[in-house]
Amino acid sequence: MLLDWIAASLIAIGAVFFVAGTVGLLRFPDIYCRLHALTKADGLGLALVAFGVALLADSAGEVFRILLIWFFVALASATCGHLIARYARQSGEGDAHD
Amino acid sequence: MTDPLILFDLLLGVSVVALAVAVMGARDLFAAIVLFVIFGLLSALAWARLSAPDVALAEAAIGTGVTGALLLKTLHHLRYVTGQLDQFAAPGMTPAEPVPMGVIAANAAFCGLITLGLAVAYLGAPQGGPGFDALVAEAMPQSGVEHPVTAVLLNFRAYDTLMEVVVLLAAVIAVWQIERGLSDAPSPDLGQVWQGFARLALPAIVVVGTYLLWKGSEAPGGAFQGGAVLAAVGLLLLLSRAYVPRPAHRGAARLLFVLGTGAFAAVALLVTGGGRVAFQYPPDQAKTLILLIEGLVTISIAVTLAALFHGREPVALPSRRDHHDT
Amino acid sequence: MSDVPLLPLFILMTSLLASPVLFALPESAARLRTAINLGMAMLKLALVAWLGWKVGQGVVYDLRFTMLPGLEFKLQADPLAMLFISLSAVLWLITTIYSIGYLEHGPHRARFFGFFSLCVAATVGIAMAGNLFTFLIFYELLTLATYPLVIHRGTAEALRAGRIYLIYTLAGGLVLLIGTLGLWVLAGTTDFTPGGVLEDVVTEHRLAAQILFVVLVGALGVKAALFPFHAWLPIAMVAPAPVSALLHAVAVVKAGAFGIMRVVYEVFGIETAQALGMTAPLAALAGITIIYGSLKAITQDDIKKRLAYSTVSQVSYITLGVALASPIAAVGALAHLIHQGLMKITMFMAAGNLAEGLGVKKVSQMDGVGREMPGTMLAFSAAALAMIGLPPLAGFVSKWYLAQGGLDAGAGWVIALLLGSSLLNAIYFLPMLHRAWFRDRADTASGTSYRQIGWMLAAPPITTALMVLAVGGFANAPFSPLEWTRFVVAIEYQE
Amino acid sequence: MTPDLIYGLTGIAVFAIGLVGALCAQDRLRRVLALKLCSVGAGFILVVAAWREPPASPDPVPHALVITGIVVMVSATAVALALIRRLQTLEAEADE
Amino acid sequence: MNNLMSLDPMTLALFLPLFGAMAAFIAPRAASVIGLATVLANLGAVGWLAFEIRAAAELITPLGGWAPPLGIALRADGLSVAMLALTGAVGLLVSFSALDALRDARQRQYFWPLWLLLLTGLNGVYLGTDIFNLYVMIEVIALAAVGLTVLSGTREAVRAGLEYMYASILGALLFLMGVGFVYLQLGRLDFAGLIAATPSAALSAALALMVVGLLLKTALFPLHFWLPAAHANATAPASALLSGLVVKAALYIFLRLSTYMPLPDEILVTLLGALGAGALLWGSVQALRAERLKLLVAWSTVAQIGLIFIAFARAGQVGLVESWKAAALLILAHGIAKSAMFLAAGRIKDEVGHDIIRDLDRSAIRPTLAQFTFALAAISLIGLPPSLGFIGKWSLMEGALQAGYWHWVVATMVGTLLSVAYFSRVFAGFLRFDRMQGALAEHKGWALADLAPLTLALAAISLGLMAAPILSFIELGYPFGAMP
Repeated sequence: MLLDWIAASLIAIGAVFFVAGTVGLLRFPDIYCRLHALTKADGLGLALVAFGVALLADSAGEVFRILLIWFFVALASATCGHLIARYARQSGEGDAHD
Repeated sequence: MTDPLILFDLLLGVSVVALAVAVMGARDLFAAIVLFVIFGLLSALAWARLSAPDVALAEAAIGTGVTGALLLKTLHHLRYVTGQLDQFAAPGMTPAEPVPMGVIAANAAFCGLITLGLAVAYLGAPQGGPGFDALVAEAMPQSGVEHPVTAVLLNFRAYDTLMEVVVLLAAVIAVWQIERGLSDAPSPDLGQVWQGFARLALPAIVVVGTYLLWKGSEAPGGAFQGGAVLAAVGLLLLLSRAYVPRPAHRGAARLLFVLGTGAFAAVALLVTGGGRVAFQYPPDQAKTLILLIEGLVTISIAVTLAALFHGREPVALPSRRDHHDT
Repeated sequence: MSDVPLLPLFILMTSLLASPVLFALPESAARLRTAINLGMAMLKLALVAWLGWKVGQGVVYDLRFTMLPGLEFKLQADPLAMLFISLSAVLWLITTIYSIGYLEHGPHRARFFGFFSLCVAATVGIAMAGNLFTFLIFYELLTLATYPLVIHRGTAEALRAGRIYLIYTLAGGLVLLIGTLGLWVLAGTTDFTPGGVLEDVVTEHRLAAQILFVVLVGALGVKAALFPFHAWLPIAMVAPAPVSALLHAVAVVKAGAFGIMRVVYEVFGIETAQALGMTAPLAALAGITIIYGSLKAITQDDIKKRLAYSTVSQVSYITLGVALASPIAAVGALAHLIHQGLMKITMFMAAGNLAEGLGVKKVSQMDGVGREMPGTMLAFSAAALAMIGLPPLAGFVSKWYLAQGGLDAGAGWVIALLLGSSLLNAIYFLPMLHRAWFRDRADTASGTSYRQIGWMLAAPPITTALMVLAVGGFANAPFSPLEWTRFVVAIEYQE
Repeated sequence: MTPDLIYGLTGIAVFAIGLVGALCAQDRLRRVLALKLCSVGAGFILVVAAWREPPASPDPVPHALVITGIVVMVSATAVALALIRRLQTLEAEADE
Repeated sequence: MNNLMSLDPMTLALFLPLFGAMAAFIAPRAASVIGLATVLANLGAVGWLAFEIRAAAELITPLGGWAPPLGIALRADGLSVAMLALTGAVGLLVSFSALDALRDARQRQYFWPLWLLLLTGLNGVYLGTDIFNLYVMIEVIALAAVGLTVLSGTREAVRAGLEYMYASILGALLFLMGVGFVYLQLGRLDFAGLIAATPSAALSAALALMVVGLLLKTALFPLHFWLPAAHANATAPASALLSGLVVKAALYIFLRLSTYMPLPDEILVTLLGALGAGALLWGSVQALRAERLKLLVAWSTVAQIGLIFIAFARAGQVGLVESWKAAALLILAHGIAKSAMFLAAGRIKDEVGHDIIRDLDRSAIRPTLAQFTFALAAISLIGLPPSLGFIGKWSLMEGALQAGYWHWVVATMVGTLLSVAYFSRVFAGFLRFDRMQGALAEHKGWALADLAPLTLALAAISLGLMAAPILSFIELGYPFGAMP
């Protein structure tokens, strides 16, 4: 029961981070700020949610798989952030308020 | 007592519709494609919610993943051709004139009318009404597999599935035909971080794809989902230029495209005889045959989807990147 | 000789099968083409003679082939058909000879003779059609086969004429299709039956039957050049002379007139047609056409145009004879079918010779041509005099019977009509003869001197002119057209 | 209120949006997107129709049909996109 | 080999072209040989099937041994065999002419697999009994057909092909949505289920969606916008296949569906007829205005499809038994004549070097036989006796007269006259030579390549004489009304 509550609060906090990241994505002026908001907030949010869900899992195998998912999503997210930043810098787009 | 998740359903439903409107309304094509990908993923979520995990997987992997990749590749090509490649968020191919309100209103009204008409018909139909449930339950023991969707796909309605693979084959032939002699947009150099990611992700994807295929006979998953995931391997290889298609590979590629369809059709034909018709697997060999077909079809699907992403058939690379090659 | 049931089919095939062979021959194979043309024409003549003999003996030929359930393709050889087939067989041979002479050096001979052959096949088919459905098939075939002949010269003018011709005749064919359908729906059969097939229907569907009559006769009237559907005929004069000869004497115009005969006699039956009150208006229309054609002919300077309007007028004699609903008039009508053919073909071939030999194409250029080309002009003169109705020539015989028939039917105005028409005929033919024989050749008129024409051009008009003399002079001999006509009329009037 | 009702109407709305888009959109790529929306809409209807009130399990046949539909659609999309790429190249060459 | 002996001809007709397509794709160098052999074998299978149908009237094979509605059955009756035979025979002759018409090796290499896949799809449609299966089949047809449309690779062809693709996908998706509604209401998707169903709102919606989708695919006015450009810009063999065969598949499905799920309202039937009349007029007017020969032929397809819908509509719900026969005859007639015409037009274009109607006479080269073929095909399309087109028109008008529908008779007549008008534009070009420059070449174009179109054109004319046996054949198995 307690575990349930902890899990729920972790997921809720994770969701808050996601919301914050999304607000940042929508509100920040240029591409680097947006990336910053997105990668940071989402990375943390994802971790919290994944951890929360892992607490609710039935078996060790399931926990393992959730962690695997977290690992790969985080990796992909980081790579994407890198690619966007790199592309923005190459095309000189980051300076413009777009 | 309503299901507590109904709120979630409502929210999801509204989001899906809103995203659909956004996909049509977004002024930037790139944004439209990204919105479309989100739309597809949320739709898949909805289908998972409707106890259709196989469909959700297929939609996420093929309907959204592969389709999204195809769309982005095309957008990239268009911008290359029209010389807009350098702009980070170029406007769409259409002049970005604002659409008059009257047109929007008319479209909305038209849209509403169709929705209304179909909704009336939908609400008049029996909900959760008759279906194949009983027939499938009755036939399952003879199907050779434990998962009903796989049984339908590869046994009860295997004819449909064969033709579906044929559609895929037709698509790749048509694409090769259409794009012959077409020059490529230069693929972007994605840098070291990307290469590292690709190296790490590749084996994991192979494992996941194979796992999906293997699980297909008893649980959600199967040839199409597995094939799509494996196709991602192909996409990664192509994007990271770890694999560059060459003319010499054409024959092998043709063979791989045809492999699944050919094996499927051959098995379907060869089981006939002794009173059995096409597709009528002998019950004791049904599982083996179905697994054989699934395995080969998965390979073909993966290769075909990757080829659809790559587009034109492999041609000799020009010595210099030239606008009009071959 | 044993009986050959497929004889009508063979006759059809002599020209139908010749056609693709002629198409396939290279332009340069002139000898072979001539051999095939003449051989087939003679073969057909022989077969027709045989068939005529058999039919005269009372043998019934009836070939059927089901095309749609209940709807048959049917060939028959009744006496009426024999009349028309004989005409076409004889004139085909003559026109073929003439065409070979006429087109010896022209382009597209393969095409010309292919369609020419097809055209004759269609005419034979029209003659032997056993029901309206079969008639329709050959009627449309005739249109298609004659169109390329009309525009054979390939000039812009020819193409314009061809387009008008095609629109008129195909529209007529379409209306005929509707009429055939209507007959099929109304009567359940389209068979040609002496006495008609609508007797039982008319009491109940009087209006429908009346409409059907108008539709059918109107459709056929297009090819028969019945006023006001005649406009295509003078325009189609741009065709080469042998084509004009064929069109006017044998094929197109006659197909229409023959069709009217079939419809009045064997679809409606003369009594039914009378009962419907349709014969009198038809006779009146024919009368109008006769006078109108003659009046228009007078004003034409172009020889072929004058002849064309003359045809408009003369063909309506046939319709008139049919519409008068008297057996005697019918004899006149049927005889005129033959007589007009012989007379008109003579004149067209003669006109063609004038154009070939002297470059004369207009009446005003005809001064003194008789001395330059006496044979041709003698033939022309004989035919013209016959056309006017000089006894005992062919035209007189038909007009005589028509007049008698008019009296028989109680239509006295026919006498006046015929007298008036003959007067008009004289007005437009006699000046031509006068110029040809009694005026001096004006050297400056056309500027061209006489060019020798071969026997293939010279002989045919003289031959047909002799026939014109013969059918008039020996009208009462056994197996003359007139005698045969009486035989036919006896059947149609079920006497 | 049950999920099938909600998602059924969702599917119909998505289909209608796609239909109107396919008829009205000017841009070539967006018309492909519109068609894709139509196919998802049709998929919704079949998935919804297969749904049964839990604990009953859904009818597997429509699921199989939708999977088939998805694969068919990706094939058609690929061909349409190839045509778009080709056409754009040809037009660009003609402009030069 | 004992296994193969127990195969039934329907399965063969499906699998032969499929294997042929795969073989032709794998071995591009041997594609022509493989293709021809496959098309021949396919015709053999169809012949065998026709033979069996004559005896048994209908054949059913439940694939996989699973009876419908769970499984999918193949079913053949007189009508479907007639369509298969049309496809097989026209396909064979088009294949022959493709040997000559496709001179580019790469075109040839892709033509065969695409065409054989198209054949697979067409055969599948004619043997299908399950509406979802039909959806998959029309997608097979669509992809292969689009591939064939753009075979020439010109800008116009690709643009037309893209429009065609959009229309095809949209039509198929409308159909799929209809399939969804059928499942929603009935819980099954086979024809037998449709026949047994009682009318309901969902089924009406399903029918509406499917019919609109099919009309889009078959290009009934005003949904024809994609057709003229697509058919006019394809290479000649592809045009022949598209116009002669591909649009017929959707028409066939429409014919089946509209009888299994009768249109709920007489007004709708009349509306379809009115659209047909609109197509007849609009297509003819556009054909009159077309500047290029192939475009004229393509517009005439629009008009002819309108005629087929008039045939469908003219007797309404009550007399449909006769209506569908007239429609089927017209479908067969158009399939044969139009493919002959497109092949002939392609030959003319190849020989003369262009297909501008106005300038057709300017050339010293006169592909006589191709022009003759064109004229013969036109005779059938105009509906002059004794062609098959005439028989179709005759049965159409006979039924309309009997039912007292004068307006359909008038519409048909007007359409016929217009077709005379626009085809005579072409004939005039063939026959005039006064503006010609240079010497007249003699009988140019007597090529072996003319043989296939000529055969088709002659068949279109002479099959009219066979109308009675054809009619009694398509009645076999009583395609409409009775079902397993």
